[in-house]
Formats: sequence, C-alpha cells, structure tokens
Amino acid sequence: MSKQLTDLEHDLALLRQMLRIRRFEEKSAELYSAMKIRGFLHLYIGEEAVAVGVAEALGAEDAVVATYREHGHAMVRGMSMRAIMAEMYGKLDGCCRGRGGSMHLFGVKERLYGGNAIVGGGLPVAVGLALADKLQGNNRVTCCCFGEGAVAEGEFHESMNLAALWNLPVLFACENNLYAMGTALELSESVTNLTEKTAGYGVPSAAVDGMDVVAVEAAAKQAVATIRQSGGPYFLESRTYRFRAHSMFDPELYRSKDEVEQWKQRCPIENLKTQLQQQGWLDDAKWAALEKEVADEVADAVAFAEQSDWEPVEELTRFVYSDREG
Amino acid sequence: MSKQLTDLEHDLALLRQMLRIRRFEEKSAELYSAMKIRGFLHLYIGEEAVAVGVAEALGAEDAVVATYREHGHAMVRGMSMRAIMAEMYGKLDGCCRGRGGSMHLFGVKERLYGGNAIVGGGLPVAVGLALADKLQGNNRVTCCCFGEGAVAEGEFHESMNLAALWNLPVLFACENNLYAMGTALELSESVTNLTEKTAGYGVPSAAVDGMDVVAVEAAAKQAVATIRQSGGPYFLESRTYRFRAHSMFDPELYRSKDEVEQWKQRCPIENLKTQLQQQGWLDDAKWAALEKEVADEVADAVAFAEQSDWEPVEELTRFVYSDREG
Amino acid sequence: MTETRKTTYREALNEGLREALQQDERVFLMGEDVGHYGGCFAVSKGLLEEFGPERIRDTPLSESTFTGAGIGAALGGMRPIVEIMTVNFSLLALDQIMNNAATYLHMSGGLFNVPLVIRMATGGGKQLAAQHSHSLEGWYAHIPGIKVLCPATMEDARGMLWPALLDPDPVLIFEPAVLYPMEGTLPEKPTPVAIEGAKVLHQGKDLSLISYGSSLHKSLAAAEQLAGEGIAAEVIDLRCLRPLDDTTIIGSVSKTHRALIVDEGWRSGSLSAEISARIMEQAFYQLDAPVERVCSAEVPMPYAKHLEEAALPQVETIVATARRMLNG
Amino acid sequence: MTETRKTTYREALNEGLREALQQDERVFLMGEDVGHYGGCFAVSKGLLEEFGPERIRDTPLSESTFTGAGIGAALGGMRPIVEIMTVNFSLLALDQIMNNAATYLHMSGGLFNVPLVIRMATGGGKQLAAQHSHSLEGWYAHIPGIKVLCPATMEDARGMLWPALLDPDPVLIFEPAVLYPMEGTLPEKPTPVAIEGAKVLHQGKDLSLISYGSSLHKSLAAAEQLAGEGIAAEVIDLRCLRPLDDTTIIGSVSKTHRALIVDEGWRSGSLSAEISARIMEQAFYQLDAPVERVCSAEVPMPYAKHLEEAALPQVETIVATARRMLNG
Ligand SMILES: Cc1ncc(C[n+]2csc(CCOP(=O)(O)OP(=O)(O)O)c2C)c(N)n1
Ligand SMILES: Cc1ncc(C[n+]2csc(CCOP(=O)(O)OP(=O)(O)O)c2C)c(N)n1
Ligand SMILES: [Mg+2]
Ligand SMILES: [Mg+2]
Repeated sequence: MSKQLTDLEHDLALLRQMLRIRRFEEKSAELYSAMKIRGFLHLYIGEEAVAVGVAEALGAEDAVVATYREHGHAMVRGMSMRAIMAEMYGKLDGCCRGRGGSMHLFGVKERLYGGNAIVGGGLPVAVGLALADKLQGNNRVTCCCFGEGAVAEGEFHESMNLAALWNLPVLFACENNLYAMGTALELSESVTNLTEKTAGYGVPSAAVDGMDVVAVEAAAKQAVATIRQSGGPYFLESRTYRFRAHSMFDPELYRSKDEVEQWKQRCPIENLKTQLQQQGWLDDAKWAALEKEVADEVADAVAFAEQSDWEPVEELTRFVYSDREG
Repeated sequence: MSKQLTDLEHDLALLRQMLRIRRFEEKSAELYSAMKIRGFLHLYIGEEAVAVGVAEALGAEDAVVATYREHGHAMVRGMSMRAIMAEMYGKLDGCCRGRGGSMHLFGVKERLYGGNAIVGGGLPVAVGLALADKLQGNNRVTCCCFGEGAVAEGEFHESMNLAALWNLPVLFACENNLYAMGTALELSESVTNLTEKTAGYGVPSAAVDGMDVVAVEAAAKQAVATIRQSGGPYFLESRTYRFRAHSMFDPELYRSKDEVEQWKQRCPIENLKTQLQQQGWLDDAKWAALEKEVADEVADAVAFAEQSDWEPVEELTRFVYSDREG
Repeated sequence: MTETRKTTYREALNEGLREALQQDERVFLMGEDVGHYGGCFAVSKGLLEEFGPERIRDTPLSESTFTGAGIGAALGGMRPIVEIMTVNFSLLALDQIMNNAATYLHMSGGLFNVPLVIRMATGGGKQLAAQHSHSLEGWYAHIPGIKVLCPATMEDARGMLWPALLDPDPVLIFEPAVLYPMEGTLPEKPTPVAIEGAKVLHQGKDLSLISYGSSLHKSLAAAEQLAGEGIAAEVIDLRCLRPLDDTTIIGSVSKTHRALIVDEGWRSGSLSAEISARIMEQAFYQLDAPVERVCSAEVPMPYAKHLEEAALPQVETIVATARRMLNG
Repeated sequence: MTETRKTTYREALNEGLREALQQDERVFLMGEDVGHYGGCFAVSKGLLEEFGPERIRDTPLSESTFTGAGIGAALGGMRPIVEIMTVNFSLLALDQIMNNAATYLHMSGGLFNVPLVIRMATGGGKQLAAQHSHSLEGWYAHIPGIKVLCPATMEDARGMLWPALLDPDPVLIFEPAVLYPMEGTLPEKPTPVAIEGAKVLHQGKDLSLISYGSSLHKSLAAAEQLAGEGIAAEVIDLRCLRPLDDTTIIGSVSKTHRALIVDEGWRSGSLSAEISARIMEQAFYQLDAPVERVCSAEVPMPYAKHLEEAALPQVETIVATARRMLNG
C-alpha cells in the first residue's frame, strides 16, 4: 500500500523534528565539554520519536509537564532553539532568564509547565492542571511525560488514582527507556510490564514501540481521543532507549555496549529516513538540505546564546516572589 | 457437619478475645467521657474479628505493625489490659510510660512496633522489619495492619512494590471498614475492589468477610502459609465495619444510622456467640462467666491504671536519645 | 461604632472560607474530610452543603498529590485552598511545597507564579502525642518563595484567607489547633486585614514579648500578670512568620531594651532563634539584657498531660523569665 | 609519625563505607544507584562488587519507603545505611524521618531505638538549580531525636560513619556535594573520630569564624586572607549540627569577643540563627560587637553561574564582613 502524499509530507515533518532534537542535543553535548553549558545535562538522543509522536496528538491549547530530559519536549511544543540554548548558557534571553537551565524549561505560549527535576514531581501538578481545566469547562488535555523510574514513586500511584477518581483529562506518557540512571527496570519494579499497573486504577493503557514515531503518533492520537471522549485519564507507555549516558557524569557500568549497539540499530531517525528513501520520497539532496537547515538553526541558536546578556546580579532575588499582585 | 471438640474450644477462645477487646473499649469510651483518657481515642468495636482472626495465624516470633486503632492488636499480641489502660491514663506503668497514649502502643515481647498514627506510615517500617528477617535468615512474618484509607497513600504503592521486588515476608492486612474518617471508599479509590490493586505488583491477594472471625482466621492462615512458602508478600483484605464513630470527635454525618444498624446485625461477637449457643456449646451460665471474667479483667486494668504513678516531670526529655550505647 | 458579635476562632475561619468561596468562583477547597465529615476540626462545616462537591472536594489520603494538584490547579487559573489536616501530615507533601510551589516562579524566570493557599492545623496542647502535635510553622518560614501566616486573633482568623488568595504566590496558613474553640468577638462586617506586618497588641515600656499563634495568648496572659507586678510588657503578635516584620520588632526592642520571644517550636532552630539573631544584628546596642526565649522542650511530644504541659511554653515560665530579665 | 597518603573526600567516604561493611555483618547500604551505577557521585563505587547485592542494595525510586524500610530494618536488628541521593529528594522521606525515626524511641517510652544512618549529598555550587542545590542540614538540625553530622575534613569523611553506626539512635550525615573531589591526606590507619563536639581548626584572638561543611573551607581561606591583614580569626568546624557544641562555641567567643557565622543555609531560620541566639544567651556580656552571619541569599538556587555564586557565601564576603566587624 502506498501512502498518500500528505502522509509522506507529514512523515517528513516528523523526521525533521526528530533531527532538530538530535542535532541540537549533539551540539549541547559538545558545548558541555566546552563548559559553555553546566549543571546536569540529560540527553534525549535515541528517544526522539516519543516526544515528537506524542506532540502530534496535542493541540496548542493542551498542556505539557515534562522532566529534566525535556529539550525535545520544549522543541515540539514550539519553543525556539534560541530560547533553549540561551537558557542552557544561563543567559537572560533563555526561556527562564538563565535561572532554570537544562532541567527547567518553561514556556507560557507553549503551555510547558517544566522541566521538573524531581522524579515523579510533575505528576501531581499535571493532575491539578487537568482539574483546573475540568472545573473551568475547558476541553483540554494535560500530558505528563515521565520516565519508567517514576512509576516506583508514591506520587505515581496517588496521581493515577486521583486522576481516575475525579475523571481528569491527563495523558500519562511514560517514557520507558529501561533504566532509571543505572537502575534497570527489573531492579525497580516487581512487575515490569507497566501497562499492567493501571488496572488497579481503572485507567485504560497501551504500550507502543517508542522507536517508531509513526506508531507513537497513532497510539498517542488514540489515547488523546479516548481522553477527549471519556474526560478521564489514559496511560501510554512508549518503549524506547537512550543512546547516551544518563547525564554527563555516567560511566555506564550498568549496561553492555552490545545492548546499546543493538538499540542503535533501531534509531528512530535512521529508520524513518530509510523508509522514506526506499519509498522514493527522500533523496540525498533533500536529506542534505534538511541537515543543512537544521545545522543552520542550531548554529543560529548557539550564536544567539553566545551574544545574549547575563541577568544583572542585582536581580538575584527577583522572582522569589511575584513583582505584581495576583 | 459437626465440629470437633478442639475446634469448638478454639472458637470459644476466639469469642473470648473478641469480648475482651469489646468490653475493654467500651470501658475506654466511658473513661474518655470521664476525662481519664484524653487525646484521640479510636475504637475498634465491630472490627474485633479481624485482629483476633489474623493474630491466630501469627506466632510469637512474628512482628506486627498497627495503626492508631490498635488496642485490639495489642491485646491479641498478648499485651495486658493493665499496660494498655495505664498507657491511656498516661501513667508510668503504661506500656510506653504514658508517652504514647492510645495511638502509640508498643511492646517488645509482643513484637508490636506501634501504634502508628500516620496513615500509611507503618507500611515501610513493616517492609524493613521483613527485610531484616530475610537478611538474618529468620523465618518470620511481619504483619502490617492498616485501614483501606491507607491504600491511597503513595507509601502503600511503594511498599507493595518493594516487598514484592525483594520478596519479603510481609502480610499486608488491610482492614476495610469502608470509611477513612468520613470519606467513603468510593470517594477515595477509583477501583474499590482492593484485591485488584495487587496485580500491578504481582502480589497474591484475597478478601474475606471481616465480620466472621473463623473465616478471617482461615484466610489469614492461608495467607501466612503462602508467605512462609514463597518468602514473599501477601495482601489480605478483611471487609469489616466500625460500629462507633471514627474517634471521639465525630458527628458521623457521612453515613446513615440505617447503614450502621445493618452492619451491627453482623456483629462478630453476637454471631459467633449465637452459633456456639445453637451448637449447644455455650449456655447462659458459661456466657455469664465469660462476661464476668472479662469484666473483672477490665476492672482490674482500670484499678491498676488509677493506682499507677506518673512519670516524674524531670524525666520529660528522657528517651529523646537512648540512655545507652547501641 | 461598628456592630460586633460573639463567635469562635473556628467559626471565624469558617466565615473566611465562606466569604472567599462566595466572592470568587475560582476558589475551591480540597483536602481530607473537608466535606462529608464536616471538617476534621469542623472548620469547613456546612460548606459542602452550600457550595457542592465540585468546590468542596474530599480527597483521598494522598497528601503529596492533592497538594501538588493544588499547585497545578493554581497554575491552571484556579485559586485552590488546600487543607492539610495537621502539620505532621504536611511532611508527606513537603516535596511539592518546597521543590515545586516555592520554586516554580524562580525556576521559570518569572513565567509561572503559583497562587495557592495551603491551610493546616498546628501545635500541641491536645494530648495528641508525638505524631500530631508539632509546631512546624516557624520551620516552614525558612523556605523562600512561600509566605507563612499564623492567625491568632478573630480578625485574622476571618480575614487572612482572602488576601492570601489574592496573593500571587503560595501562602501557608497555620491554625493552632488549641485555638479552634477560643471565643471572642468580631465586627459584623468583615474589615480588611493585611497579610504582612506584626502588630503590637499591648503597649509596654519594660520588655517586649514577641510571639504568635497560641503562644500569643500565653504572652498576653503573662503581660497581665506582669502588670500586676509593676512590669509593663509590650506584646507583639508576629502574625506573618515569613517575611518577618523587622521594623515592628526592632522598634519595640529599641523602646523596651529587652526582648523575650515565646515560640511553641522546638527551641533549637526555631523561629525564635531567627528573631533573636535579627535583634542581635539590628538592635544590639539598644539591649540592656540578652534576648531570651521560651520555647518547647526538644522532645517529640509526650501524650501524658503533665508531660505535655511541661514540654510547652507556659504563662508561668514566661512570667518568671521576664521577671528575671528585669530584676537581674 | 603516622604514615599518611593522598586521597579525596569522596574516597575517604568510600573507605569509611568499606570499613563499616567489613567490620559488621549487620551493616548494609541501600539507596538509589548505590550499586550498579557505581554511586550517583561515585561514593559507593566498587562496593557492589566487593560485598554483593544483598548488602549493596539498589532501590527503586521510592524515597519514603526505602527510608522507612531502613527504620524497620534497624528495629529488626540490622545496621542499615540509607543513602538519599540529594537533600532535596529527602523531602519525600521526611515523614519517615521526622514522624517515625525521630519519634519511635520516645513514643515507645524507651522500648524501641532506631540505629539507622542516613547519608545524603547537600548544598549548591554545581549549577544544579532550584531542585538540587539546597543546604537543608541546618534545617534538619531542628528535629529532636536525630543527630546531624556534616563532615568537612578527610578524617571526618572517613571516620564519622562508624561511630554513627554504633550510635543507638538515627544519625543523618550530610555530605556537601562540592567537596567530593576535594583532595587531602589521611593517616594510613583510620583514627577514631567522635561524632560530637566542634573543633577549632585555626586559632585566633580577634574573631571567631563559626562554620561547617563547604563553608568551612571558605572560612579557612578567609582566615588566611585576614591573617595577611593582621586579623587573627579563629575558625571553628561545627562538625555536628545537632547537638551543637556550646562549650567550644562560647569558649571561642569569650576569647575573641566577636563572632561571624558562615552557613550555606538560607539566612532566615538557618542554623546560624540558632548559634547567634545561643551566643546572645550565653555570652552576651562577652561581645564587643554584634554577632553577624554570612549565609545564602533567600532564593531557590538559580542555574546561571554568576547568579549561583552571588547566592552562596563567598570568601570575599566573609573577609569583608570580618574586616568591618573589627574596624567598624
Ligand atoms: C525524587 C528523585 N529521586 C532521585 C532523583 C535522581 N534522579 C534523576 S533522574 C533519575 C532517574 C530517573 O529515571 P526515569 O524516571 O526512568 O527517567 P529517565 O532519566 O530514564 O528519562 C534519578 C534517580 C531525582 N531527580 N528525584
Ligand atoms: C498521613 C495522614 N493523613 C491524615 C491523617 C488523619 N487521619 C487519621 S485516621 C484517618 C482515616 C484513616 O482511615 P483508614 O485508613 O481507613 O483507617 P480506619 O480509621 O478506618 O481504621 C485520617 C484521615 C493521618 N493520621 N495521617
Ligand atoms: Mg528511564
Ligand atoms: Mg477505614
């Protein structure tokens, strides 16, 4: 069966988004080594299909709560590379004026409520955002992205129960990359099939191949459709893998090079690229143009971040409390 | 089928235990009104079959972690009424020298590790006690009693997972009396069949009629046998009801008198008594003797508590840190 | 003259809640047993019947998540009031309070403020023992990004909630549980109340008694007793524990030259320490004697009445300390 | 003379762990990524290989429960070391720490003590922003029933764990994350270390610099700089934040008549306030100038380096404050 033209254009758009995340993060890693970026830096490389696929199911009016591994999520929500890069430089033009850094990206028009670096800490917040929507009669979805490691936290349980009990429109988007730092899923969960966790809450669930962006998109659309119809929560597990270390301080003692290599064979970008090439929709020139476009965007973001100013030190204690009345 | 003599004697012993709890607590309520007992007082009246039945499955070497509604648990573990009553008087001869009160009964030889007044707070402690046993090669079980309200706490989830993951001998003994203070189960859990909660952890579970002491005993024995065999945890839900208010400050607005009356028809003491009477094993004289024996024990406990001394005020800050080296 | 009527601290809080719910549709209350039970300490009694279950929400026993949900709802445009039954249980929600509520505005570089109010009962005096009796409000006052209030008077009990809801940032309101049955009068018509600034409730020239919450009433009683002995104590109600009102504190101490802080928190690291340190820094040369403190004994609260009383600040101790400070 | 060798703070901690595991079979370590990952900050590196997964236990992300399990295991006869990665995450376990670990002995009237050690990384200086950078050890020192240690030297990094394990009650050990790579020397053979008492690390007659943890090293650097200006600062390492060693503090202040406390905690309600209040109470008449404090700015930690540096105590601020105290 040959795809429709629009489908293929859509696939190309997905590919582009994934490539943007990949190249942006590769550059970030370099800049980390160059000490331009500091603190903790968690790369999403290998997992791009998840954020890109899930984002396709969400509208601009929907909200996202993410973790410290959220450059990709910020991008797919429409945040510019400039704002993210400047943030990681700690500059004034960063999305959070340099106060948040890599782990704390926020955006008003993107409805991105963090960038939360406490594992599980974003789950209750997402439930509350959905509650606000329900109370205000908004037909919106709040998508909470979290790693499989967060499933062990009490807040996962409490949040699933509360969202189900109060029938709140939360997409629980679990990014199962098999490890929480160095702790393999078997060492953290007695039942490793995460979709089995949701029966105790009566929350519908599904698992999807998180290395296949088209599949993730379809599953996420299905999930969001269910949510919009029921008004209640949904649990979607994307099975994925991070190709890089947990952060920049990880000797990766807990997994074998072989395992990593095998997963790299399933690179979401390579796979979609190959498919499109085989279908005759992507030739070398087009790919090169895409790479060039993305490289330019990354370079522009770096230049922007380099040139941006620092927040004056006098402003240190600003934003501890609001300047204005509520 | 007619029961064996030993069975019937055993039933009589169960009846006696339940009656001890009942009469002790009725007296406690009186003493509360008389201001001899203060603070929070949570009565177990109506639920006696649960603690009595579960205790039958445990040995002296096993451990129990209970809640603030634990007079019955202390008694079935062998704590004297004297020690409990004196504790509730706040006296020196109380099991905790008057420092704990009704909500915090502890006993070394009873292996009773509280009396914990934080809902869910005893669950992790029970997991740890079981871990200690496993690491030391002890063939012991730790029984953690908690209300259905605690199921909503994150610690329930974390504790179930950890006990299952590490295969620890914990009996999770859930006392489902349908209300957490004034919050009905339907208002606190999206899935109200609590035995369905455990699939997500791979923990075997069962539910039992908590108004029938013989049934509870059988189910608990089955549970403990499973634990001793597998080494791992088990979840047992006893479906029961408290006949009295949550504590002494509860106007009981959240449930109807009718509902309470209906449950009172299922009084575990009345029912077993009637059964034994019908089977010809309990005549009025025997019952009167039992009542008398229990009444005497209660009266003795009150007299003991009345006569006991107060801890000198100079000892106020003792037991903040240990007197001795570890 | 304004009309006044008799009421209790509990009813004053209840009125404050009712008024807030009436005035702003975005306001709702959630917490354990705020609805069907009638409120753990009956503070929210009658509200479920009046405002319905959408706005008076009984929650499961999930302190961390319903507090975090309050943060999310605040971010989403609502004005939630989260009730945590007792301060000890708030420890279960502390991650949400400190790592989220208090940091969102700053981490986001000013993008997202959290207009959330969290109320809870606090303090000892009811023989509730070691897991229900702590006074942690002064401890919470350590956290930047939140404001911490402790109403001790009828006016504040009724009046503090509304401005707290208007505040763009998270506000924690601590209600000393022993004060719930306290009787007093209130003006018929609510008068606006500020949620900053301490108040001098009793003028005096010899010594400043600096206090808040249930200890305030003990300080007032002590001042009365001291007056009988010819010692004029000035009594300050801190009201707002974060930020502290240095002006009022230092002003009073500069007048009286002696300060005694009465604080139900455990002594070491209590709010009283911070106040003493500030007086040291800002009024050292005004002092005629070292600042002293009457606090709780450093003990998880015992159940027995005589022990609990010995653990808590008492009028006699305040009086004796004040007397000693003046007479040498 | 005893043989010494070069090492790091991190390795010293690692050695302390290894020795404890060797000496007592009841000792085991549990926490997130203590095993297969090699330890979040590599403190427990190599221990899994040496002692196996029964004694070096990777836990799921369940801070409250594995901390509570530590309490239970301690009650059950073991000597657990619970590692919480970073102090901010310990808020998730605070209910277990305050409501259980700190209260069991008292609630049970002395029946059940909890011989548990909890270790965690603390403090800023690594640009980890508002959810990973707080210094809450002084805040924890408010809680009766626990002891709070903060090793700042090689000896203490290696030596404090063992006596903490021998202690019958819960001991919290805070390890300032910025110190992990710090280099220094240690005697070849472990020397016993006490887990009470402060230490005077540098004698001086003009001013007492009272500090601990990473601020201690800034205080030492400041003392050196001040020495160049002819100001002899005495530097005290508190070591043990609960209980505080009043004798050493008051002794020093009685000699120098001036005290400056350096504390990475947020200023209001920090440990420095308690120390200032104690000096007020116990050495008021010895003071030639008000006690001062250099603390962290009251801000959830910003990520940007220049802002973080401005938020934390720095050598220049210490020096300038000390100079002003002496000359002004
Ligand atoms: C409450 C808490 N505990 C521990 C950490 C330290 N930590 C940061 S990321 C992480 C692993 C989380 O794994 P997972 O949820 O699977 O997400 P992933 O990093 O794989 O995307 C840990 C343990 C934290 N940030 N918060
Ligand atoms: C963490 C915590 N939250 C709230 C409370 C107040 N509280 C005490 S008992 C109780 C109800 C618990 O219900 P359940 O677990 O069903 O036990 P039951 O009282 O019915 O035996 C509540 C809310 C508490 N003690 N601890
Ligand atoms: Mg993961
Ligand atoms: Mg119940």
